[in-house]
Amino acid sequence: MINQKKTIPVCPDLSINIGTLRLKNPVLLASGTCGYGMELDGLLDLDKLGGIIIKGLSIRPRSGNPPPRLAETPCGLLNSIGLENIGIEVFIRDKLPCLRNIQTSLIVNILGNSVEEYFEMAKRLDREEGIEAIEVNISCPNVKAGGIAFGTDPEAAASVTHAVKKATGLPVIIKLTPNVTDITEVARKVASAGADAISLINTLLGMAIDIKFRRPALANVFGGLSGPAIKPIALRMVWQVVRAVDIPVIGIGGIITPDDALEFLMAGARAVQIGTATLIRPSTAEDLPAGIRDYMRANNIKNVENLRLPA
Amino acid sequence: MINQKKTIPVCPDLSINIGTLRLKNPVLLASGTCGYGMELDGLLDLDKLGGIIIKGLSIRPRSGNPPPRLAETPCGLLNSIGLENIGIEVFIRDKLPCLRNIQTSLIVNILGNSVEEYFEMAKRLDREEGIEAIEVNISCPNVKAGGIAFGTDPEAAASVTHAVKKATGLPVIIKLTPNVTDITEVARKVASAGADAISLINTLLGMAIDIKFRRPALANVFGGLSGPAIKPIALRMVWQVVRAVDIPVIGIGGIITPDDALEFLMAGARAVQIGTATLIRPSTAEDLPAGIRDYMRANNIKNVENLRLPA
Amino acid sequence: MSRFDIPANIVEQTRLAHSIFLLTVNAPAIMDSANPGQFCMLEVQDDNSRDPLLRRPLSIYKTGSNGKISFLYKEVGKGTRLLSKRRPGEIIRVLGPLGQGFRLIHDCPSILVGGGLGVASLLLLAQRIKQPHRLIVLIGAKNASEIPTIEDFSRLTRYLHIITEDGSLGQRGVITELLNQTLQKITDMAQIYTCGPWSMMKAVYHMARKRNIPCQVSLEAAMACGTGLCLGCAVPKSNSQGFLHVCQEGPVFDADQVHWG
Amino acid sequence: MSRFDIPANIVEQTRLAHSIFLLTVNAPAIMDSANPGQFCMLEVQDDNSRDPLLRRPLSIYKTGSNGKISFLYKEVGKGTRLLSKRRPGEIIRVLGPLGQGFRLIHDCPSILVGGGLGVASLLLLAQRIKQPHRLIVLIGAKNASEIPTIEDFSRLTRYLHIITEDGSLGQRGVITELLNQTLQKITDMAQIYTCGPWSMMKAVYHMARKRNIPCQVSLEAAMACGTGLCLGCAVPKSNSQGFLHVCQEGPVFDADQVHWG
Ligand SMILES: Cc1cc2nc3c(=O)[nH]c(=O)nc-3n(C[C@H](O)[C@H](O)[C@H](O)COP(=O)(O)OP(=O)(O)OC[C@H]3O[C@@H](n4cnc5c(N)ncnc54)[C@H](O)[C@@H]3O)c2cc1C
Ligand SMILES: Cc1cc2nc3c(=O)[nH]c(=O)nc-3n(C[C@H](O)[C@H](O)[C@H](O)COP(=O)(O)OP(=O)(O)OC[C@H]3O[C@@H](n4cnc5c(N)ncnc54)[C@H](O)[C@@H]3O)c2cc1C
Ligand SMILES: Cc1cc2nc3c(=O)[nH]c(=O)nc-3n(C[C@H](O)[C@H](O)[C@H](O)COP(=O)(O)O)c2cc1C
Ligand SMILES: Cc1cc2nc3c(=O)[nH]c(=O)nc-3n(C[C@H](O)[C@H](O)[C@H](O)COP(=O)(O)O)c2cc1C
Ligand code: FES
Ligand code: FES
Repeated sequence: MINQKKTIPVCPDLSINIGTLRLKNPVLLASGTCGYGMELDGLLDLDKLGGIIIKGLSIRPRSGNPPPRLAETPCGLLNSIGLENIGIEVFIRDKLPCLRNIQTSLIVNILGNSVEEYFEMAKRLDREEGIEAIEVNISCPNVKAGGIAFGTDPEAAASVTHAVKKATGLPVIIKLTPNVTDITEVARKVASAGADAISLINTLLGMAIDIKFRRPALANVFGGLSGPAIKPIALRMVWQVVRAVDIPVIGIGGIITPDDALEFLMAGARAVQIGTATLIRPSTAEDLPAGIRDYMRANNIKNVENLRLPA
Repeated sequence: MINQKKTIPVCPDLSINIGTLRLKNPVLLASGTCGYGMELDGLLDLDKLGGIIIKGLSIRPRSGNPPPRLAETPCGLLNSIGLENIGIEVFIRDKLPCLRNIQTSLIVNILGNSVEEYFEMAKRLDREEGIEAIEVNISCPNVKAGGIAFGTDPEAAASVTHAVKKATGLPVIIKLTPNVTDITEVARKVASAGADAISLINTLLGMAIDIKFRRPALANVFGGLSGPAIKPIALRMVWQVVRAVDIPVIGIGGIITPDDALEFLMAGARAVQIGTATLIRPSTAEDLPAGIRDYMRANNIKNVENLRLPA
Repeated sequence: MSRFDIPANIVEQTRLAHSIFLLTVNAPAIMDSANPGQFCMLEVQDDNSRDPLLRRPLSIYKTGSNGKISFLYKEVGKGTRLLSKRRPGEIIRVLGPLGQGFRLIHDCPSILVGGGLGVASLLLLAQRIKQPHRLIVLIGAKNASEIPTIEDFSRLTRYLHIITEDGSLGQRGVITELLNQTLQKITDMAQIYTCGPWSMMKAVYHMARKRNIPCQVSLEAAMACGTGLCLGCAVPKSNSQGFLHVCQEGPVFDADQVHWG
Repeated sequence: MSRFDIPANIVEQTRLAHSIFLLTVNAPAIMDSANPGQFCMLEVQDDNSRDPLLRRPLSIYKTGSNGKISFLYKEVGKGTRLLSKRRPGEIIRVLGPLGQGFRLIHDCPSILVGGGLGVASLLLLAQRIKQPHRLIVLIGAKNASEIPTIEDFSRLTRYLHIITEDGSLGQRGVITELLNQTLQKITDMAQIYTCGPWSMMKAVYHMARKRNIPCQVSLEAAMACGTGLCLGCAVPKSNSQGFLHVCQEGPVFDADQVHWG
């Protein structure tokens, strides 16, 4: 057991790079589970985190799906929010000014129904100060291709990547959907198309039925599954993608404790995002950097990348 | 709410048909979680079940993967048993004679590394008395096609189905793997190739890392995820496949309570299989037929197929 | 808006009726800033288990002395069942106070209309009404055992009227009858505050609107966060333009804002 | 082979040392058929929660009068932590007795070698040894607090030897030293029964083999079912031909059968 080695204790360095983006530690808040940041006021010290990823923005405001939008499942949460958001312009006008004051990296998540929409949004954000990277949600339906998600079609995923890269000089993180046969195929395409990093996983498509009322638990029938239930699947995909591409991977899926985060970092993730856990306990992410540091110190590991396991 | 209707109580009929196979109720034990049946002696009354599906058999005995083979995850279980089994001949010689005495339908699950192996096994089983149907596990690596699972390639899945149908007159149930982008595509191919029924889902590919020992929790690195954690995904796939093909679908994934089983039957499954739950509490399946019957009686539903929700 | 996420000590857990419990915890910070109609999110389960995954929203029923707050809740599913097994001395995480509570309108009669466990969000309100002689409390339930905390209200007003469907307590009938009787006696402006099943609140709202009496309703929705992070707790707006978010803009709304369907 | 899955009443839950507990439940059927070295699968958690999902295997430590059985266990993770919070009066599901226990070999000295909590599977064995004057019990641990139940053994034999790494109880050192001392005194045939950490049992086996003394070992493996259903609890066979299944063919094996690696 490594932690029995008796050596001079190191002072672990938690900072990491994702392309040209430097984060003070590898813990970020996941899009859609931290609102526009301000909602966490007084409940979580954003400054302690590596970064925060804003709720997915679309070109125009979206009011989302009808309720019920939530259903609890064993160790999981199904949601069909339907990408409700205030739209990119209102965000820039009303939210961005405050967000510029936080002492953590601000990443904006975008979603579109066409390659053009992704391009437009990336271009628009590129003009604004205070945004350090763009995360691109490609789990959205590709309207031109009959509504199949961009992320389940490697070519479409590559087109979006290309377009966004052309539109902005900011680091571009492509967020993959796990609802595919071979995640490495999509990852490779996206990497070749110029993505600076990949984050995964978005939610898994699931459903629940309310047997009392004899109808699907969600008005939208299907929803996205998140939370601890999906951690083993997320971890497997991170492990696979880390070994398939050369760009950094950000791991997401069911992380609650420092141990969970360490599993992803050992799988080879450069950083992690905390989603559902923030909903359950807003301060969750705050304790992770210290927990990761403690483990690194106990095991004499100098920096985050050295946590990665071989093979 | 339906259960407030005041009508003459019906006497629900729990029997169902799957092709020419008639089961006294829609509750079966899933392959790989009930051994060869005898292991449950004294712990579960097999006679109360619709059927039992024997541990997956291969043409020759297999000793399986090295340990550790199990890891617990939130509401889930990862296994990498590696399809350890005694082989079809020893099964027929040593186990089948006893199994002929049980008062429930006996279904044998088979697995192979080539279309020919599947064909051979189906032919062999066809000669034996007491076997009422064959379930075909197509999550196995297709050795000729470089080791990709048959089940992730719709054409390969269809070839296996064809071969097995040609080899036997018994009802053939194809068991699908959920690790695909579009489960309905595989289901349609398999149905067109002549399958009598589809069962799903097999386990989802996952992994866990032992951060104390800094290595994957399973010696095999990846394993199959089962248990309540996967229920929402299984249910979604059953819902999709029921609406995509005309043959019966058997739902599997995380079922523990009668309510869980009812969710699958409402999604349109003709029957359900109980896997991991039997490992945790061997008698789990025994209580399900009565629970389903109670619900049907309370809601004035005459037979299992009427549980299915519209759309 | 101060909110606190506190590991609170359980002080009391009392079964008041077959499936109704009163839970009291020690949470001074939450007590200090709690307003009528606000709620908390409670971790029902031990930290070593992630099932159930989500916290459960419960209205702040009472604030006691010494930093205590109480919740009045009904065991309806696995979350509340697990909650009911927690014992005094155990620690439970409580996040609150959350949401926008009732806006107190003084200088007119206050009519509180509670259906069943809906009374859980009305007691604090009843206590804060500045003119207790103009406080009218109407409570309806299926039967007496659904409303085991009537004395908490009878202490506050002479105008407490109870109706049960089986007549086991108060009049026999449904709450809208009580409200009808009450409204017929009211001549000046009034304010209705209501909490209970959706269909009851809908009926109350329609009666109020007919008489042009403003009506505040306390809504429920499935919640994951309770703090506006997830946008899960949506309820359609009356103008069919998008959604209200119960945890953040509510749980109390002007009934006019809501699309009652 | 009778096995029972019983909702058992918790009679006692005692913390014996910092992280070591003694749990006693009422399970007459299991008690009646329990043999030394057998184990049970315990549901650590309330039925309303599925996390942790699996039961936990624990050796049958003691069988008392009136149908009681006891488990001696260490809190090492979330399952045992939750188990340690269960209180007398609560119901816990226990499945057992499971597996193949020790085969009792009489007419020769019995040497029981327990490492730390490995003693949990040896007490019942010590009680059933027919010739108590030829019973030798060797117990090793990191420190005294790891082995808080020494008196249970001292009651059964005069030949109880204890060794701890820090010398806080008995000799200072490791158990193989004790075994070495003992084996030097043994002239006739003997039988070794051992349970403890893998590396300790491996060392014990090697010492036994050198002297041609048969050695039974009680193994552990991650388990899902404990009943032979899942084939998860595999341990490589000595001849490298496939695997032993700890829950069904074990947990006790002839040490020769096992591939010690
Ligand atoms: C703002 C707010 C305040 C509340 N205050 C109280 C209170 O003071 N006292 C009280 O007893 N309850 C209150 N509730 C309802 C309470 O939160 C639910 O009863 C509880 O979450 C159910 O959890 P469960 O796990 O026991 O039931 P589940 O197993 O989750 O569900 C059991 C049944 O209850 C229904 N249900 C679940 N959650 C809700 C919900 N949020 N609203 C309505 N029905 C639901 C389900 O559809 C199902 O039929 C409040 C809800 C909200 C949103
Ligand atoms: C046949 C058998 C009999 C046993 N008898 C006893 C007993 O009498 N008293 C007792 O204290 N323990 C006994 N154990 C071990 C006990 O089952 C584990 O300590 C327990 O399951 C751990 O559960 P957990 O959730 O607390 O730990 P987890 O959170 O599951 O794991 C915590 C740590 O313990 C390790 N661990 C988990 N399970 C096992 C296991 N089965 N074997 C070895 N290490 C494990 C993990 O690798 C991890 O490092 C026995 C095990 C077996 C197989
Ligand atoms: C309520 C909710 C809303 C979400 N909204 C978004 C979103 O707008 N954009 C996005 O890329 N991912 C969104 N996600 C996915 C999360 O960012 C994350 O990828 C997923 O939940 C898995 O992580 P977790 O298990 O930690 O929650 C959302 C998840 C939840 C639960
Ligand atoms: C330990 C274990 C072994 C399994 N072995 C097989 C097998 O041999 N053949 C097969 O088709 N499925 C096998 N499965 C998959 C189950 O039959 C079932 O499809 C899956 O576990 C999902 O159901 P559950 O969540 O109820 O367990 C196995 C599952 C487990 C947990
Ligand atoms: S419950 Fe999450 S926004 Fe209201
Ligand atoms: S634990 Fe399942 S076979 Fe041994």
